[in-house]
Amino acid sequence: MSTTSSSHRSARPRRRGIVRDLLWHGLNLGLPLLFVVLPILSFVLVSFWTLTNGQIVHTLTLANYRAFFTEGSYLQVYLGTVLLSAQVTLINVVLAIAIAVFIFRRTPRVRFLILMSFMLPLFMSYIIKIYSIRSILGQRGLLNEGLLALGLIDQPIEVLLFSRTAIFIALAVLYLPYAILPIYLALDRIPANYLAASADLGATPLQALRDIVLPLGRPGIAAGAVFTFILTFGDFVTPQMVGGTQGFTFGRIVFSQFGLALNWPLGSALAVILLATTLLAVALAGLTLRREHVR
Amino acid sequence: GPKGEVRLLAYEGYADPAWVEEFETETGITVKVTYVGGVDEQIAKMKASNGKDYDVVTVDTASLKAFADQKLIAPIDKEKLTSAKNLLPDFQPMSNATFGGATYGVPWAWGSLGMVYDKKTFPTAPDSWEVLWDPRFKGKVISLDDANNDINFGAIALGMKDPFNLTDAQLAQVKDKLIALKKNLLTYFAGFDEGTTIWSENDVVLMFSMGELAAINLQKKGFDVGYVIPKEGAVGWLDNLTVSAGTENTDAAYAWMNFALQKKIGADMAKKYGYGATTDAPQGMDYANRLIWAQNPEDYTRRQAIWNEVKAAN
Amino acid sequence: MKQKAPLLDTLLGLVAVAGLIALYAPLVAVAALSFFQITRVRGVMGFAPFSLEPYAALIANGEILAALATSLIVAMVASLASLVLALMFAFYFVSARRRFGLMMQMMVFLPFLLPPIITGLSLLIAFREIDFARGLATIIVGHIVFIVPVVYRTVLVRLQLLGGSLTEASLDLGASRVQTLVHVILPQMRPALISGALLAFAISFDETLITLFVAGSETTLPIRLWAMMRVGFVPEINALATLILLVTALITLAIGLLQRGQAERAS
Amino acid sequence: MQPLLHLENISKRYGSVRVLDGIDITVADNEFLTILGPSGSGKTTILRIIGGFEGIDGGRLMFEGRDLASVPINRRPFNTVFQDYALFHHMNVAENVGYGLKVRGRPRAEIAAKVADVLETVGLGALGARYPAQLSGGQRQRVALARAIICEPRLILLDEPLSALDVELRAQMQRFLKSLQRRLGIAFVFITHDQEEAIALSDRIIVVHRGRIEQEGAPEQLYRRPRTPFIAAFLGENNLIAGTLAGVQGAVCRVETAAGPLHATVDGPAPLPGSAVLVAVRPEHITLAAAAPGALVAEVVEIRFLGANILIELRHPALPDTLIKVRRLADGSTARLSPGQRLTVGWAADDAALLVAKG
Amino acid sequence: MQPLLHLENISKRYGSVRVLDGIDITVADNEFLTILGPSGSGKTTILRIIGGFEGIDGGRLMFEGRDLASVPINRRPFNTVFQDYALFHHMNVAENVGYGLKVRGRPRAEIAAKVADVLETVGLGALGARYPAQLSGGQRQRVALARAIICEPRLILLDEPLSALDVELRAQMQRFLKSLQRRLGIAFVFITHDQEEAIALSDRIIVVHRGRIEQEGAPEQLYRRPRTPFIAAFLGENNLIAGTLAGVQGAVCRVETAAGPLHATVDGPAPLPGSAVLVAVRPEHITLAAAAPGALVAEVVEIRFLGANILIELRHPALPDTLIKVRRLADGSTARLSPGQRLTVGWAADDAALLVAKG
Ligand SMILES: Nc1ncnc2c1ncn2[C@@H]1O[C@H](COP(=O)(O)OP(=O)(O)OP(=O)(O)O)[C@@H](O)[C@H]1O
Ligand SMILES: Nc1ncnc2c1ncn2[C@@H]1O[C@H](COP(=O)(O)OP(=O)(O)OP(=O)(O)O)[C@@H](O)[C@H]1O
Ligand SMILES: NCCCCNCCCN
Ligand SMILES: [Mg+2]
Ligand SMILES: [Mg+2]
Repeated sequence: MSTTSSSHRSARPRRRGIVRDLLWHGLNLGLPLLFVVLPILSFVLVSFWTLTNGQIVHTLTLANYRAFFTEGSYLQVYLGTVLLSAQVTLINVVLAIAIAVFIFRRTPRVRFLILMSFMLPLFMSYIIKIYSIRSILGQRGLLNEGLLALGLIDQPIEVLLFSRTAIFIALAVLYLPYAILPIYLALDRIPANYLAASADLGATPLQALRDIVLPLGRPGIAAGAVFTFILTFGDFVTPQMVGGTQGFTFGRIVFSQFGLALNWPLGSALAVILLATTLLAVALAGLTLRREHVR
Repeated sequence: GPKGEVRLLAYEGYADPAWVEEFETETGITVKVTYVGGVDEQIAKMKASNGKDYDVVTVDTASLKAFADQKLIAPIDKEKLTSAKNLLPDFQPMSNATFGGATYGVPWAWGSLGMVYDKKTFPTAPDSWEVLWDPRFKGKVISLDDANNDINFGAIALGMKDPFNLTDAQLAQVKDKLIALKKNLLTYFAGFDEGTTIWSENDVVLMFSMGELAAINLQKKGFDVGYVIPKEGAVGWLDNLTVSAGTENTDAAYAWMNFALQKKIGADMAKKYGYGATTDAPQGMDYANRLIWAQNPEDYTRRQAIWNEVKAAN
Repeated sequence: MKQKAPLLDTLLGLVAVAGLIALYAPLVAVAALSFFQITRVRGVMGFAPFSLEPYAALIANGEILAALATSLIVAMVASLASLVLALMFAFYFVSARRRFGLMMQMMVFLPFLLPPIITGLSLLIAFREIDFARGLATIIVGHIVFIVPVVYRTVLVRLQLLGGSLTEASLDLGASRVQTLVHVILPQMRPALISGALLAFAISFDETLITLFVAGSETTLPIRLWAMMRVGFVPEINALATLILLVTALITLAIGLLQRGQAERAS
Repeated sequence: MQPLLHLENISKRYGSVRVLDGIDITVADNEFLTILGPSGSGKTTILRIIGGFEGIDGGRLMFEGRDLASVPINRRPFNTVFQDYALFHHMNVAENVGYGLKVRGRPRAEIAAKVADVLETVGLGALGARYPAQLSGGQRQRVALARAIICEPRLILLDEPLSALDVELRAQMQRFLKSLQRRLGIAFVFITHDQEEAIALSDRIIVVHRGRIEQEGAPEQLYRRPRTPFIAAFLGENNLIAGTLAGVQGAVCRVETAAGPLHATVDGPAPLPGSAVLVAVRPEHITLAAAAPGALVAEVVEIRFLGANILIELRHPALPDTLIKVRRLADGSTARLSPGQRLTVGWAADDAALLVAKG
Repeated sequence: MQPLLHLENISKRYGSVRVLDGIDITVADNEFLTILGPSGSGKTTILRIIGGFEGIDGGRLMFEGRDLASVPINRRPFNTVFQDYALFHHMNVAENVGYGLKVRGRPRAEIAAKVADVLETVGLGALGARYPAQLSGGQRQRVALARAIICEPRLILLDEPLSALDVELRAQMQRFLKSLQRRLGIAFVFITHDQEEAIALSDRIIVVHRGRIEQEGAPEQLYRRPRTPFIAAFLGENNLIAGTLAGVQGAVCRVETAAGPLHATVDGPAPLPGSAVLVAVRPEHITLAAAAPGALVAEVVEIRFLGANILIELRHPALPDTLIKVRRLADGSTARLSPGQRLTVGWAADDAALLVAKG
């Protein structure tokens, strides 16, 4: 336990008990090592093996990685999925910023309740929600039927479901709360008198937004973007269920290697590539935080 | 797991709560059911734990060999399988589950991957799979999403003799055929229910289905649909009860299998879920002889890759 | 003090309302369907009259209720444990040498960056290797591994903004580090902790793909739903989803009202 | 002439606590107005109301005859130096200072030049690239000051802007503020608790006490003619001796006190004889002489060195609770004094003010 | 006798900026030590090092002969009043103040009683239930003070604790601090930029300048015998006139300046004749007389009313850049002065200090 000031770091007095230090480092580095890294590392190892005639060959090679770039449509699907996730991330982060700012501009007494009303949908099973989204957006779904009944349209709108648009809508709806929460939590810590000061100096609300609220919300925005990108990039169920013939994503390819295809080496290699991508996303988000200075 | 417990790895409908209750009171053995959504999941799970988490696993004929090759299931000890006598004569030899001199599964439930059609659009049942490719029905066709069975289905639609052992050239043909179908599709679906739900919420008239249950469910919902095995034939699937290679409760495993293979259980399953039982002749499923019974295919890995290509195609 | 900006507020308000409608439409549909089932007569949509049948069916469905109970236990234990771990990691990050902090953070983040199937399978293999029986415990571990990164981020963002002077003041007044944690830091982080815990709970409660692998023969609600997708959901699922939502809403409201008192004084 | 700013009968409450009650203040163009008052008296609240950060529960706020009610903060031609600085911790010093120009869309080069200029003025020329967390308390205060003055507003609101500065810098900043005010022709509303600073800088001082205006006027006027015991004691030091008004001759009053009869001058109409009154004498107005019979003789208790001044505290046997304070220049003239010495304490009747004692 | 606290040759840098350089300070038991210095000189840093909030880059910190390096903040028997208060905003005033006792596990009733007591002392008796956000700046500062003193530590560290308080309250708090210190027998390390306060309160003053100790000593000693031009100018006002040392007679030196020869007294060994020196004369030591030929005659530029004092600024034609400041009691004796008047400026050689001018 400590504070964030770098000064405090140096202030931490040398412990009498090395034991306590060891325990502290042990817990923080050992637990993740044991429960996360070791299991996953063994998997990364698999990615350097190959499957030949249905048998795993335990020689280290880059064949699977080569396959990603050269064979079949892995690369194409991968790029399509990156694009899809990036687009959803962009839209969701923009929406989430707007919503977080909206909540932030309410009086303190109602903020938490509004925030929570945006979190509540997370408590309904996501499978059920996808089903529900589908039943709303279908050609004979509640939306079309409703619009037809109201006479607002005379033909069902078809692109709502089984299209890229549908993937967009569904992913955006499913993952929006994950973007709102971190952004709002960051805004919530902005000292009230900063806004007073910026207004005093002549900033319009929009300028205050640009210069104070968003820069100080940046760690939250980065976190929200990373959450959204990773979750959508890894989600292969939603695109599959609402994307129709367009719903084939990279996650699906990864998944398919671990079933009857029994191609664990390729699956692992593809997973490592997925990991590298998300790491890149995190690094990019991290870059935007460079200039952040803690009080 | 502890003795006195049997752990099932099963599909929905293979471990009805009523049966479980009856079995538990009868034998004093507790039942733990783990449901899976598909064979891919099932094999990944079994492989990662060397089968140690389950005692009885339902495996379809087409993937039995893969399970056996990976040493995930153990040969059946026919001595202990006292209910084998209840099997219909056709299933008695368990030839579908026998290779390398050992028998790995007991036939348990079967069905077909036939065509569901809208009776308003088709007053008479379409007789060929070709209708799915008919541009007139573009956007009104849906298809099962299952790497192995889609390739089987493509081969069958193309009239290939042995859909389970395809040459490179044949596979290429099948792939093109499936890509061509894709252009006509509204979407793929992955389970019985997905198929029927999508049907009911969209303007769909044709479906390469997951089986009888699709039609039954749609009819229950008030849709006027029919189920047909086209002239080219259709994949027949047969799920088997197998004993996990990792089991420590062999006796409990056999107890469950013997219990499940009773005629009354089979009849109940047919009634509740529309699957064909292996212990009783199912009503209305009179096309068993026209089905092309699924076998272990030439190369799963390959098929998966091809299927991925189809799905990635534009 | 809030600078007045009617245009901005209207605009943001519209986005917020649109967001709420989009988020709640699927929920409302499910809730509605739990009372009025859709009927299709020859493909024409209609609604059955109001009925509580799905709720009655739910009460009778022991299998689903058992799965629900399992899910609740798992989510409760996993989210609490994740909260504690996330806090520990966050403190480690801000206090340890930067290199160590980054190392820890990278490791903690991994499961969140990987496809869940990899996390699930790797854990399953690890459990197998050390011969650790799959059961509730392995599910909980699997969930923790996946949830911690999310909660950690949430907590860390807040902790970093907290600043050091309050901690310094507390230590100066003679509080131990633990006392400082309990009396100063945690209260300051309350919103992040509550939100973090709720988020953790929600994720765990809905976690499917990792659970699928680490579950052994235990069945959580999402696993049950996942398998049910093949042959279709029974109507009681809608009832269950509706009830869960209702209970969650009530709990959240209660917490929200409590928070409100806090906000008033401390702002 | 119409005042630049007019606070008309403003009142303000927080919940059930009334913090401002019928405040009426005018600020003239180019005026240096200081608000002085004890801690918690409502000074900051007045400033926040002018700035637009707080709403009001009664009254009006007029700027050049226009009601400011509907003018948002960012359109008010005022700038504020906040008591807690409110520096943006994510911007460096130069960015903080240049912010007001940036939001006005001024060209970069102009901003850079002005920022450099103002930073130079406040003595922070070299620290433009530092972040607030890397500054000392006084340096932060100067950044806040620089940030407010760079916009050259019509009115600058300053909440104790010099309180964290050392004497030298403070004197320098005072000179700077004063010259700035003259050069720009802008009005300053200044809060300080340092009376010497208030007196030295202000054209006018308003003393606030418990949310009300106690007295206002030019510095010397307030210092020389306090109208209430509170002002007498608050603005500079005063010796207050309680007594009863015995008689009035013109402006000179005779007051009966425990130490005997004293004389004081009344400003305005005298209270009724018999009233409880206070005689107020400034420490610098008291003369000390050798003890003489019949005079007001007190004993030196302590001699306190204050730097430029020396404070001599004496006690009169009849006034055991009141220390009589006498101020002298530390120029050596008091060298012969020592505790225990008995001296005659005296003052010119004109230097003693008569005040009505309150409840 | 071993000092209570000993900072031995402490140095500290932030990145490449060296902020403390070979600081050596001892604090004796029951001593009131003030650290004085310009803004940014390193005062707060010294306090933070004592408190344990900052590490050091060189030197040692000894408490009663024990090295404090391994003693964590919460085990150091010191309490701090932070410059920015650092109040816990989620606790009300009473909870803030009682916190130090609570973490020591004192019984509730005792805490409540002590809190009430201390709050009374700092004049916040009624505000125990308020939250920091509901207080004025000065009130917050008093809460911070109350919170630190309630624990009755061996040493109290105070970073400008009185700077937001008005004169009255400040005098009251000064008395309170002084009496507290005597009553508890604890040492105070006090930072202030108010020299008068420093002089009035301290047993000893240490002046810090650019991270180094410039001079230390008793208040009067520092005021009367500054050893460097910096101290002369920083601690109280001084008139500094530059010149060249022409001759020395005993302690009295003759200095050639633009305004002619002046006399000053040197403290210690005199510099070599020909050295650049400064003559430092306190404003209160300057006498004014009618202009006389051959004398130092200057013209009154401005007469500034400061309250108890009056500051007269004069300019000598040969010293156009130096205002000569003269301080007088505002007792009416300066009434006849007016700008433009020409007067002879004089002082006793003993009151003029000779200082070596620095590079
Ligand atoms: N984190 C930091 N990084 C870089 N420089 C710093 C940092 N903190 C303080 N400084 C610098 O160190 C010097 C000493 O700072 P310190 O706060 O000790 O000054 P101070 O004497 O207390 O001043 P003040 O009277 O203005 O409070 C200042 O010049 C300041 O700018
Ligand atoms: N949010 C609030 N709720 C309740 N009371 C408040 C609030 N803000 C301020 N007050 C009270 O209003 C009174 C006036 O506060 P204000 O800040 O204007 O005082 P001030 O004159 O600036 O004092 P200081 O010299 O200490 O800064 C104080 O008694 C304070 O406690
Ligand atoms: N839900 C039970 C249906 C079982 C179907 N098994 C067929 C396997 C096809 N790969
Ligand atoms: Mg104030
Ligand atoms: Mg400081």
